Amino acid sequence: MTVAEKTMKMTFRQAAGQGIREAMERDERVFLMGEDVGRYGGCFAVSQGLLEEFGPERIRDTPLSESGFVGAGIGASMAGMRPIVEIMTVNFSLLALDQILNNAATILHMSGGQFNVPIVIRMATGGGRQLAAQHSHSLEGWYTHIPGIKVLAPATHEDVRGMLWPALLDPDPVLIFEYAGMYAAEGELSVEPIAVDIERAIIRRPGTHVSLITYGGTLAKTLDAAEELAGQGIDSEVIDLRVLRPLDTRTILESVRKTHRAVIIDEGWRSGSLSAEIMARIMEEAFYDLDAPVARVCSAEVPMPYPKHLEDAALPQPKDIVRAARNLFGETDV
Amino acid sequence: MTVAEKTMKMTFRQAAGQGIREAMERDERVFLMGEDVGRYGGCFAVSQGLLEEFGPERIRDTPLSESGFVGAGIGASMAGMRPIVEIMTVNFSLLALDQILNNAATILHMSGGQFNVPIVIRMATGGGRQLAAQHSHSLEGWYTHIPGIKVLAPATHEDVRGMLWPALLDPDPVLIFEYAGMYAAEGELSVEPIAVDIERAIIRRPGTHVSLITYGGTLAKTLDAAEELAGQGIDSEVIDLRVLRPLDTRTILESVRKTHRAVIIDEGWRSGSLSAEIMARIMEEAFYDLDAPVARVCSAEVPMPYPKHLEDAALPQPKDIVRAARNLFGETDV
Amino acid sequence: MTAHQTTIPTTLTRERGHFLLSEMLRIRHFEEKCAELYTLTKIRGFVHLYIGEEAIAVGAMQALTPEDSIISTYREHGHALARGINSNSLMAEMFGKVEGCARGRGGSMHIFDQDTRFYGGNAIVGGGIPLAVGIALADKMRGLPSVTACFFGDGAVAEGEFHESMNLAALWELPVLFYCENNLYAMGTAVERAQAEPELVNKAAGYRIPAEAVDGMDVLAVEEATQRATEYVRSGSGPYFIEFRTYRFRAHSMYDPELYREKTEVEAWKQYCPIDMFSARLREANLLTDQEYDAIDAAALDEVEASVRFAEAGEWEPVEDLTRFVYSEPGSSKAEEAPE
Amino acid sequence: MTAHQTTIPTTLTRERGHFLLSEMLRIRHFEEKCAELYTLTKIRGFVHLYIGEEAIAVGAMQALTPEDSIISTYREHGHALARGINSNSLMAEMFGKVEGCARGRGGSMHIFDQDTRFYGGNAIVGGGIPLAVGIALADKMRGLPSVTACFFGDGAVAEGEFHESMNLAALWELPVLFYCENNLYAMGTAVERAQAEPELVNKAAGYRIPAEAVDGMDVLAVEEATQRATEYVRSGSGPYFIEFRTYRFRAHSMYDPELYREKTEVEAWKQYCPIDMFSARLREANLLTDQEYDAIDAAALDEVEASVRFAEAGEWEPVEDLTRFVYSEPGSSKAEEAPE
Ligand SMILES: Cc1ncc(C[n+]2csc(CCOP(=O)(O)OP(=O)(O)O)c2C)c(N)n1
Ligand SMILES: Cc1ncc(C[n+]2csc(CCOP(=O)(O)OP(=O)(O)O)c2C)c(N)n1
Ligand SMILES: [Mg+2]
Ligand SMILES: [Mg+2]
Repeated sequence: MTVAEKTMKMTFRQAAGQGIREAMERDERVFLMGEDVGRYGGCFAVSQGLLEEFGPERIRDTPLSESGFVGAGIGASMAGMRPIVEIMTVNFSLLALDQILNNAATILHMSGGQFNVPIVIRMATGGGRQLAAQHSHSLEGWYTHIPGIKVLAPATHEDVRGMLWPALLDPDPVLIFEYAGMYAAEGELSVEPIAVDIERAIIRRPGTHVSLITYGGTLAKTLDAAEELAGQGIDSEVIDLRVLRPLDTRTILESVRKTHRAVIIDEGWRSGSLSAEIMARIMEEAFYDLDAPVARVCSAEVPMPYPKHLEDAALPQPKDIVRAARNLFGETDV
Repeated sequence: MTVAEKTMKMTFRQAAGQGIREAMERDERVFLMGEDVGRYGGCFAVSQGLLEEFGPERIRDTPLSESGFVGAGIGASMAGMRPIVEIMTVNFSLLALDQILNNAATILHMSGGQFNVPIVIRMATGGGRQLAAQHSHSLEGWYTHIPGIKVLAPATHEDVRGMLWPALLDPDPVLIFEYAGMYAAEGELSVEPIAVDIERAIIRRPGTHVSLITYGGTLAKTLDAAEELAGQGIDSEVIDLRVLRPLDTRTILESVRKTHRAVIIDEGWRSGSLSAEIMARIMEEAFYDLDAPVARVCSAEVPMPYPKHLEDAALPQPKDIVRAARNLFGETDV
Repeated sequence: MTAHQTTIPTTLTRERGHFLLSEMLRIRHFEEKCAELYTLTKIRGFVHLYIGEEAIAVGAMQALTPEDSIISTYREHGHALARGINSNSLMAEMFGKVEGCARGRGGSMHIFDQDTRFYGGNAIVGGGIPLAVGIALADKMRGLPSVTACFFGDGAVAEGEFHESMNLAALWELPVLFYCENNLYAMGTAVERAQAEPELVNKAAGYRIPAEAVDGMDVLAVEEATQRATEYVRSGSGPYFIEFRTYRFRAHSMYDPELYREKTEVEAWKQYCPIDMFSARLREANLLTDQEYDAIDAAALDEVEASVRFAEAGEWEPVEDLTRFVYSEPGSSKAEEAPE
Repeated sequence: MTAHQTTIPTTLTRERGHFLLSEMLRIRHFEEKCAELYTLTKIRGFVHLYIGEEAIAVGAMQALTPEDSIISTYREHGHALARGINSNSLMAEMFGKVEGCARGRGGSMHIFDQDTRFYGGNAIVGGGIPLAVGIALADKMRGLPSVTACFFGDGAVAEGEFHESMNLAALWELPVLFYCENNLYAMGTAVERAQAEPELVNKAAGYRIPAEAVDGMDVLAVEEATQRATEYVRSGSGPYFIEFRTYRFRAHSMYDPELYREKTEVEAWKQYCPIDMFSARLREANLLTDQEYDAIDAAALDEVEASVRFAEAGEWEPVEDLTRFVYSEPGSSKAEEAPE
């Protein structure tokens, strides 16, 4: 084993924290700002220990003022710093949406290219923890509608750690959505940081019969479904989009042109979720390659209910993915 | 001509105002609240004259506090009133989005059906007036992602006046998007108010070769394109969606099953606009009826530039619709 | 924290003293049970305990009539119980059972109850404050004598919605009681590290709203101040702001390792436990015997145990009903009251 | 409005007096020309004139160095000119020509200029205020002695972002000059119908920010106050808030029929025209002759006429470039400064 291949184990939250640590060490213009990132250690303990390492100037606790501190991050990025702004969860990001859409996403353009906004905004997303209707949104797909920003969704330990630095190098605003349900998961990643390509999707499982297209929190469920399908003779290709805006359409199309069938899986509410845009692109560019209509597995169109059995029913599950994929082959096919 | 068929002429803004007047007269629980709806007469002069008619309690000027007064409207609706809350334009609605998504859309559900939120929120939308990057959004499609709210987009004088009362009768939150570029347009409408069906789309022009599916501000452009296409031998059916959530999928599918071809036209930024969801539904339910992939004509993915020639280029235009429709037939077809 | 009252006004009857004590004990035991049930995974999601702050909910509710309204936060079990929401339906809600006051859809953070005009626990910090303004606006426009009590934390004061709501309520002279429960922390952020003006009572001047700071560990002080405030607001003079100085004895939620405060600080504040202090004062004034205390305590415990049995026996909502309550159901519509 | 100063301090030189007068006249003529060009449809979209308020921009800019930053609103032509943005590129921007300071992409409401650290006209009321906090934070973290002047209207004070930003700046002791241009109206809404506390200067106390109200029609009063404020802020003492009392002589934008205020009120305020008052004082103090005034006036007019010629001669950006500046272009990226 060469040095670069040495690996270590840590949780998803630790991997995210490690990414922050490495970025802070690399560039002194980088700082982390958000509610309870310091003394509390981060509401998901992502930044635990960083205050001690980097001090309160660079690990900056903010008051509860999402619009204020996101706007401040935008301003700071325009004036020479490289802020990582943490919004605790996507649910609270609505309070900062004016700053994100009307300022972060437009200023480069409005200023005719003079002022870029090199901010990184991180937030947790997703349901599945019985947090009910105001704390379970999966709105990352929604953010992909906004020109001027980039949207990333790490689905692995390597990605959550390794996407941050390229995101900081990006001259434009980058939003990173971390799936909250993954924070506690243990995983393996290389000792030396690996720079992640934040332009391209990645194929997590090659296959030939059907393309299962997903990202973030539903990747694991999709891989489970792929295993199940394999047992039933259906060989799926699993695409982890990773970059939700701009979408890596090429990787999607190449896969669909090979498999002729696709299922999109995302945790957004069905109508208007990212799945719709992907279906539209496949319709536009690979219609004649399809052997069956593209299907999708999304969340039920309901504010998240608190009880577990209802939440489970509202969220995409491996069995739903399996069913959707099998349907594409009709009853007797394969 | 019978009494019910008597018509009158007025502008779109007056028709909207007339709808408010009629609702205020019908139900004393109805009141209008928003920035400059009173003394100023409404930023688009929609409510001009209403202050004098109904007084400052029911035509209620608010401070610049979008989150505050939208939230107050939600509270007032829960406590027995029927507020019409005006947000000047969709661009500022981002400041109130937390209230709309996390409260208006969830409270009925979170309370297990106890508290409904019979609020109507009106706002102007759309570009085309050289108002540049922060004042030209078309985000109504975005709002259709939210379960728990209903989204209307009147495209005619009759609709902008006649949708308000059924929206107020609806026990749940209804958002009404008025296309700002239409306010000055003269049009005809019946003297007696006609209740508009806020469940169904409407076919504005029957046709057999291709379905042109649109709503609101792009309806007129689409009808122009349909005329142009007719001259070229293509007979289009123009669907005005009117109700953007919940979508009247049936009317869409019936039309597509008849024409076998469709173009969606909306002013949202292409990626993730309402067009994507409609394409997804056609994919899911009418894939085998299609003779060509569904196409779309949307706005360029750019914050709106100020100069007219660039804005025109960014927005969907009749010629783009014509081109997209013709493309569906190939060069030699028809 | 300044000195706490140690005596009892002579006007306080034995019965009333016992009632207030009982109300605080009901909340305390209910929540201690919740913590236990959480470790048993009977209750899930986020649970925020009110332990240490009971005097505020109990004191403040005394001034309200059934026609008044309440807006609260995710830390609302105390408000819910003190407002009179049945502990059975509250516990069933904690479990997520259909017998819960919100059919189990809301859970700990979203207690709603129409009968008591309890307009919800809101889990977006500051998100409930504009709702309170709106409820008060409706009441005023309808000519009702009702007031709306709006509870929120010190952390919420930094949010824009606080500012917008204070201004609206004052501008329109609405009957809102702004009740700030300053427990010195918003999660791990101490108030002086979140507020340039940490004396939150001083915020009200910027909106010309009368305000006072009140010892939130003293149920009688709370009761007295909120009676005055409620009368003021009910008389049509506009809103009122009270900063209750208090402390949460437990972690922010069940996941919080409390790295941000010293154990000694917590211990010091526990000396001011609202229940202990009040029962000591009652004893001092010969209004409470040990036996009486034990009986009150036991009754509170019994009620909690009964609520657990009730919740355990409750039903899960059928999965087929998943998408109910996204839109109103025919028949449940308020629109039927409409004139046309 | 209280009495205005009518004399001139003896320290004011003739040259300086002429300069300040000239600056105000440049703005006045520039905007009068804009109004004319608007009716000719050379300028489109929304245009908000600063006429009547020129003393604030001109006075306040005197205290700033080139390293300081400015955040403004859609009513920013005055700030832009006083800050030193070339009138040619400003007028070209109004036309939407590629020679405009923002390549014509922004237009009247979005003047940006990197050279003068002019961080933009922002058309979302209150939306620029958090940006100012962030710029000041960056400057402070980088150890620079720069300050950020943030202009906004009385209407913006009601927005949550004002509140959040004031708190952040004060909490972190950031070098922000909060400059509230209180022209008594937000569109058609008079300040006393929008603010429960219409004395906006009193808002600052809620954040422990020092504050004063200043006669915004008096360029010398503005200059003096902003010099003091800027020194205070530059010394590292934290933010400062000034409420400038002023009035807009024209409609809110080009579409406003001004139903909400009496003509007599407008006429009364026009008596306090900052240009007339200041030139009268200069004459009174024998620092200005009629000839000199005419020469200054003519130079300002000439500059404006030249800017129109410049703008007319400018180019439209090619349509093929429509989607430029959505993301940074290779080579323009600031990321290249990054260490790795
Ligand atoms: C808008 C928003 N931001 C962040 C959170 C996460 N959060 C939940 S409670 C809390 C602290 C609130 O503190 P405070 O208002 O003092 O109330 P307390 O919990 O002390 O009762 C935070 C930051 C949230 N729920 N909503
Ligand atoms: C968030 C937001 N709400 C509403 C508007 C529409 N609007 C533009 S200017 C204005 C009035 C602002 O008044 P003020 O802050 O006093 O500034 P002034 O125009 O008087 O200079 C309004 C309501 C807006 N641009 N942004
Ligand atoms: Mg607190
Ligand atoms: Mg103003």
